[in-house]
Amino acid sequence: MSQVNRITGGRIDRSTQIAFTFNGKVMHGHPGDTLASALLANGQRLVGRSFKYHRPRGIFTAGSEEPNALVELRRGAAQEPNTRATTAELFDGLDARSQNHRGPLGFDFMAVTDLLSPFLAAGFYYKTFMWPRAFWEKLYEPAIRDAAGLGRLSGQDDPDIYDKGYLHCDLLVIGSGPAGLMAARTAARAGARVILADEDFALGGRLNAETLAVDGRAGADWAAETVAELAAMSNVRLLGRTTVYGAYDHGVYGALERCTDHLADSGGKPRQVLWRIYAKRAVLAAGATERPIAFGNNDRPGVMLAGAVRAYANRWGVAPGRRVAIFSNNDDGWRTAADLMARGIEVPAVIDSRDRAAPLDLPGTRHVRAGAVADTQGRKGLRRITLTDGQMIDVDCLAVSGGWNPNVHLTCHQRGRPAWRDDLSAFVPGGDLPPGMVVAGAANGALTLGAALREGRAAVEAMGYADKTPLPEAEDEPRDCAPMWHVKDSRARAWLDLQNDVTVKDVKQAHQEGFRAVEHLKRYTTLGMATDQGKTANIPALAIMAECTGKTIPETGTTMFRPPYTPVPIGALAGRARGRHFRPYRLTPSHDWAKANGATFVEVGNWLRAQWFARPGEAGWRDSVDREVRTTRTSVGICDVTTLGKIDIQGRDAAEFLNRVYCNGFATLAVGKVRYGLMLREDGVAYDDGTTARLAEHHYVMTTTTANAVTVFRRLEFARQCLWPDLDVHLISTTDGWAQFAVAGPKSRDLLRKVVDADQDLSNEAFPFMACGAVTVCGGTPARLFRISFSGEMAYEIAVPARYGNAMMGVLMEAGKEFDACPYGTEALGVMRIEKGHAAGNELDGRNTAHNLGMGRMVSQKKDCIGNVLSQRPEMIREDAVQLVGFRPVDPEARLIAGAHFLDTGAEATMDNDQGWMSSVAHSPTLGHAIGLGFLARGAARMGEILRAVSPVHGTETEVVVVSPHFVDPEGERLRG
Amino acid sequence: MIIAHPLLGPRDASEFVYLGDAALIDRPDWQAPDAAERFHAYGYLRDNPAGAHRELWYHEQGDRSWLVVTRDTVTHEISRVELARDAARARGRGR
Amino acid sequence: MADFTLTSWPPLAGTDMTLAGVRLWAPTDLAVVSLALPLGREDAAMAAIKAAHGTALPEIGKSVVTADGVRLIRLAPDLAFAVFTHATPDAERVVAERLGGAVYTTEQTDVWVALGLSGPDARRALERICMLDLHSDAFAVDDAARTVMEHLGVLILRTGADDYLLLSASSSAMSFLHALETSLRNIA
Amino acid sequence: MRYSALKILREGLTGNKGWKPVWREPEPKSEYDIVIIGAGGHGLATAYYLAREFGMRNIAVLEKGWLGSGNIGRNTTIIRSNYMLPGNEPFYEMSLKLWEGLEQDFNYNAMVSQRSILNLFHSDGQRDAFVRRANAMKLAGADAELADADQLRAELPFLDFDNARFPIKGGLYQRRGGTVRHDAVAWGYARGADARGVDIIQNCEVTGFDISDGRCHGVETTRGPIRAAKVAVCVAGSSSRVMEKAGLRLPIESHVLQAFVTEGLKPVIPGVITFGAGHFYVSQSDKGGLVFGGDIDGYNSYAQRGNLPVVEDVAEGGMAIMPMIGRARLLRSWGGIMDMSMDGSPFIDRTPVDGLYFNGGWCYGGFKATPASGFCYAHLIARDEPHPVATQMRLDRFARGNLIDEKGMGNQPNLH
Repeated sequence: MSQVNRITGGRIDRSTQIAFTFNGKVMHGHPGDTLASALLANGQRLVGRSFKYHRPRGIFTAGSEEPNALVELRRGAAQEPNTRATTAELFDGLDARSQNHRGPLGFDFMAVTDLLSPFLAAGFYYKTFMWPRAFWEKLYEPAIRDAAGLGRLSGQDDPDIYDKGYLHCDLLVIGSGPAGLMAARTAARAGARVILADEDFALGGRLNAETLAVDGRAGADWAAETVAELAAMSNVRLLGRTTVYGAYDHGVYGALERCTDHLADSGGKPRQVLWRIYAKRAVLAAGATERPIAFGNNDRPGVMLAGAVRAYANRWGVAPGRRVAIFSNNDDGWRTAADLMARGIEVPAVIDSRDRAAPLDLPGTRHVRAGAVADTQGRKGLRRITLTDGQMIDVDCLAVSGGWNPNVHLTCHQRGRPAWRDDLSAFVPGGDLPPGMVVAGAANGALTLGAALREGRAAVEAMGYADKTPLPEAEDEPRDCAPMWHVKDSRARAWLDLQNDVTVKDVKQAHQEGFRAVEHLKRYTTLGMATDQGKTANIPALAIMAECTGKTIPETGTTMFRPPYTPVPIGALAGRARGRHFRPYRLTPSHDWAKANGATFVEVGNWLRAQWFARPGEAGWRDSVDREVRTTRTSVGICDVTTLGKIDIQGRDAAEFLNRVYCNGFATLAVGKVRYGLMLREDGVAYDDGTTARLAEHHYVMTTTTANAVTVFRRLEFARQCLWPDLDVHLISTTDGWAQFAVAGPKSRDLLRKVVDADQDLSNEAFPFMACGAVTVCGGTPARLFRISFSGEMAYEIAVPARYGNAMMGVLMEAGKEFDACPYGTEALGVMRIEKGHAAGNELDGRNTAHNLGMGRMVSQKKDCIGNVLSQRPEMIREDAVQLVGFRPVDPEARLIAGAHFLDTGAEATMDNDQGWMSSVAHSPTLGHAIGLGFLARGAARMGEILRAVSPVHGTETEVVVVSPHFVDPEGERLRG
Repeated sequence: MIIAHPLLGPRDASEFVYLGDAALIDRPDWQAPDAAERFHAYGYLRDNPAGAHRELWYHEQGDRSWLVVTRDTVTHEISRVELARDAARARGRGR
Repeated sequence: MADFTLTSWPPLAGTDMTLAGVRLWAPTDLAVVSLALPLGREDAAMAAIKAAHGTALPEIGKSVVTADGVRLIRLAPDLAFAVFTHATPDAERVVAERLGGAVYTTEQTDVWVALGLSGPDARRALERICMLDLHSDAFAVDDAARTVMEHLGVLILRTGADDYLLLSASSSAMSFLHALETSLRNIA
Repeated sequence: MRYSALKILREGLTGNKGWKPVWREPEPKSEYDIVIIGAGGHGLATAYYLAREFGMRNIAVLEKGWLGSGNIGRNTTIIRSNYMLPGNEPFYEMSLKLWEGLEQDFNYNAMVSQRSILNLFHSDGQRDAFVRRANAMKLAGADAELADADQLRAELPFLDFDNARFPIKGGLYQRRGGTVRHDAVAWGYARGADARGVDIIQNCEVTGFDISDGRCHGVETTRGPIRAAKVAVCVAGSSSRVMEKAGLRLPIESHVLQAFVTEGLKPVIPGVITFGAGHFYVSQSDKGGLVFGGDIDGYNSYAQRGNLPVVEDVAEGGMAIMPMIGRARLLRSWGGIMDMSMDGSPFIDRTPVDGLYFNGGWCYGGFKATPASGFCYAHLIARDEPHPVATQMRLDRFARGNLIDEKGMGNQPNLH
């Protein structure tokens, strides 16, 4: 097929021809074309099917408001459904397919729904498909789901990359038509930092689509000159192909820049960039959208908006039809006739709904005064129109203009509600605009070119930006408009929402059934819910509802406009955050050593930690973990515990501060000593635990759990600044600064003696359990040594500056060779803590109190501390509350399941009989059987009782004995050894 | 949203962490005879106004200051930003 | 006692590349020490800093390079960082000794990793991840700010017209590098 | 008027002229036995069950705007009963059972679609918590099923198993979970209540309460005073504002929750899927849009709109687990105001004022609760005692220390 409808003129590059395909058929166009203009040039009128009735549809508009011409673009993983042909920039090799039909586009099997339309009126599905009940998911819904939807996702990972960014400016100008260009030029010349954004790839807005002159030359040429001037200024940033889609609080705007969508291949660069624009002020110059008039069968391919028809002729050099009738309720429609005729396109008639003389003198066309189109013919493309007076006109295109709606969307993204203007029959920006925003030009209801230029300048002059040069000269073309929303004499179905197939009858039925509030209307009929968000449909539908209720349009209401202005890909909103880079990851200082020594890693929050270290010959992770536990308990094991939060606390009041943030006493901790601390939330629930060491009179270092490192710091800052602002306390995180290793086991002291420099006496007397101090290692490297134990063995934690962490791990292992030392991971760590009955994340779950954890007596009532008052509420210290106890299976071979619930022997498995739950389980290599920690009602008083640990979700139950949670060395002799 | 930090100037709210009503500064006296009731009200009851709301924000990705921000919960307009430490002292908090 | 040697292993050692005409490199001999001013004794602390370095602490959000090459960065009313070239792990002691106990000092060197960014398009790359306005009217040479980039806390300093120094947590060094490297690749 | 396929056929053949208004538009009377404030899902359900189950007829439901204009019309339409704690789970399971018979009950197709809900887990700790929860569900008579990573790989091949930052280790299915056409729930209940004589009065804002001697005798409205023996507040999102008129402070903060829908797509996602390591959940509507959401914006707000950081956070979560949705376009976003309670769980209770009842604090979970909330509230109002599955949803539970804290986040509403 050749470009049969290509005519002269237009702002396309005719020197280059590019090939593309539509439904596999090769066609040609030129740089500067959209897919829609190229399809029209090639005579392709039928481009898609509607959502509900699968009616044949063509191109309706020339912009982002397009309801009909949606295609699937590109192939394979890059397939992009629901792409508007009217905004898709043509590139060589573009591959587009029509969507939402079964069988070829021309013979859609699903078009049978059109014949059934009397039974598929608004809301029909709420009234049926209810019997029998089970058929909904099995039969009705799958059929509906299959028929619904539009384009298809590929089901494969999006192959493109996306990026985001932040821009700052004094003035953001949204829209580069006459008002936007004037606003940007004026402010830029006055020295403001300006960003000018436009969704189109060609800046200039409607100037590119019109034949109106500015300063005596073609408007498009004036636009190009102005853009060139702006592009040369260092204080201006031009963002073409960029849609400002949302106005957020405090002058933050969301904008989507399409960087490579106009290229066949993104070349490894971001396909789109999502900008957050911080604008001190903004001028909304987003123009206006033309609206249709509803009449019988007004949805056929060839029925188009008049401004779009004109744009195709003027900007793209394309004749949307060869015999084009105009149907208009306003003066602007006449300009379409004039422009088409000037390009040699036959305009048999201008049907003006107004009973008045022609605003333009157009010899060669017929003026049908006070006329209207009642119906159309042509199954897959318009052939003929029938007027209300019965006369028929053969045409292949009908250009319809029902007036223009200012694009007020962004003015309403916060609290603004549009206001009705009778003289325009349209909503214009009302009050409560986003702070800092002013509106200019057509978006503000200034629909003539001269007014747009004046308003563009005035808008920024009001902000203090002045330009003394005279305003460009342009005419104020006639814009009279008399409202006509639908042709009442039409008997056939008349469409309002073309994509979702909402007709005038549907609106009337909604009224009849009581769905009269605008939101009810939308929700009941699906009006305005399609991909175009009703940009051409909502106002006419609102007007028809107003007719039904006898109220005015503003009384009937308007709908909310919310971001985004046009749809934004999820990939762009996510930017780079996907796959492994979804969130940052943190590595421990000994990560490289661990990687080289058989570690399997596990995500612990953002950290990657060694989970276990497999050795040759081990059959599975249990073998490795059991070995690591046994080695630690019999000799010595080493574990990187850097991930625990470390907070450096200094100040004259540090001791008092700690005494208030921990529930147990800290006032008496001596220098050189460490104490275990339990922190409550203010609501009395156990929150975090760890050890705090007093390094000097006014210097402490606190450790927190890995999970709570950040939030504990936050809470401490809250206490320091908001609760006790006059305590001299200073906090700074040192978590990443120190590589810290647990060296645990009966041989730990022997090992450390080889590493810690000799001037530190490590004997039990000189450095007993809970001692701490600054030491040096390996001949002078500063380090900190803590005699603390999580494993229950004699143990130390040694910290060195993080840069030495990887080497330190190697040194410790080297020094431990003679003891068969082993590294251990988080699994062995977990087994040993369960063997010792220490609470960890599964127990400190934000719901358990110190009372539940068996630590109720730690909560001092003799001092002020966070959480102690509310921890004493009656139901939190109930006798029959759950308490942390240990469990072992009656059958030593049996396994335990974390998450099992406890039931008395013989009790029915119901929630009323629930006695508690198992929180952590492990196989204890030390004891040779499974062990568990759990919370049991009145647990502490039930030692020796036999219960059932049931896991209905696994279909299992196990008899367990209630025991002390301290499975190994309950007296704690080992750690003091 | 943008919070005009009293020391650092305008900063995006995503540098901050939100806590809630600035009344959380007014932690009751643990030894008051009705301490239980007062802590219950402190911990759980909120004015939750539709309009001006004094609230606590923490500049976690910044200078680590806690701020008292007066923000309208209907319009989101911010009318005042103070350092919480100053606000706390003004409310009589000290050591 | 056997002889064991600890070798230093900074996370980004050796990073030095040029992308989009911008050099991205990791200085690995920078020491960082935090200085906290005791409550009620701020004047004495400021005086001690001035005495030790010959320069007063700058305003919040500013930094100053002292005659002896220490960059003092004021981060909050009661907090500053001293950043200087110093290879051995005793920076805190060195700083503390000069301040004679008037200031609470904490070793921060290994808490952070640094990346330098130099070149005319450095700002254009940072635009992709940094929400602060880095235009020279808003962020001049020697200005400093803590902010968040790609979920990472970052201390950003402008060291020259087209030069920036960024510090972020050492444990997430690889993500930090990825963030900056990707920004450069995406504008290349 | 009874709806059926036959009725549609008859109407279709006669030009759809015979459809009647789904509800009346009555003038308010000066007195009712019961006045319900708020014609949202819960208020309409309460009226419906009061009429249907408890034989009350002289009821008005007052609505400031149009019926269904609150959170019933701005949510992500999910139903489920996958709670853990005894204070919640039996209640939500009752709700799910009511959903299962709802359409036949009120003769309106609300498209209750039990296509399953899946909560993914990414660590052993999360798995343990899910096992505990799954077992609590089973003990309460609900269904629950654990799936391992291999099973999920086979069922949902589009999830990111191989390149994910947080590996998918498995998931907790509730096969009876799913979605419902949210507006239709309000319409169905309204139609059912209206047919039983309940006056639904739209555009009627309550401006005050008539309280004397510790008893509520009625309300002041923009359409005049209305007396009532019992006044039942049911205005989640505005609870603090309305109850303040009765002199009560609540353990509630108002927060905005955003939700999103994409352009229509052919079916790609079978049920509801929830990410366990980021803020994202998604389902696909019958019209083909991906309906998704995430976390609340996090600051007190009465504005039904949110800000970009949360939009981005949600999209990041989506791309992290299902990178196939990158080219799906976000079409609409909206914001609802949530009654965020201090422990994340709701209230259905009497108040210290006699004759004044309160239902609220639903956080972001009110939609799924609609039938049980209406039923239990009706029970409380009619009988003056809580329904057995709602005995813990009391306003005084914080003073007593009986928290229903599913997330374990304590008294900070924006963390629930």
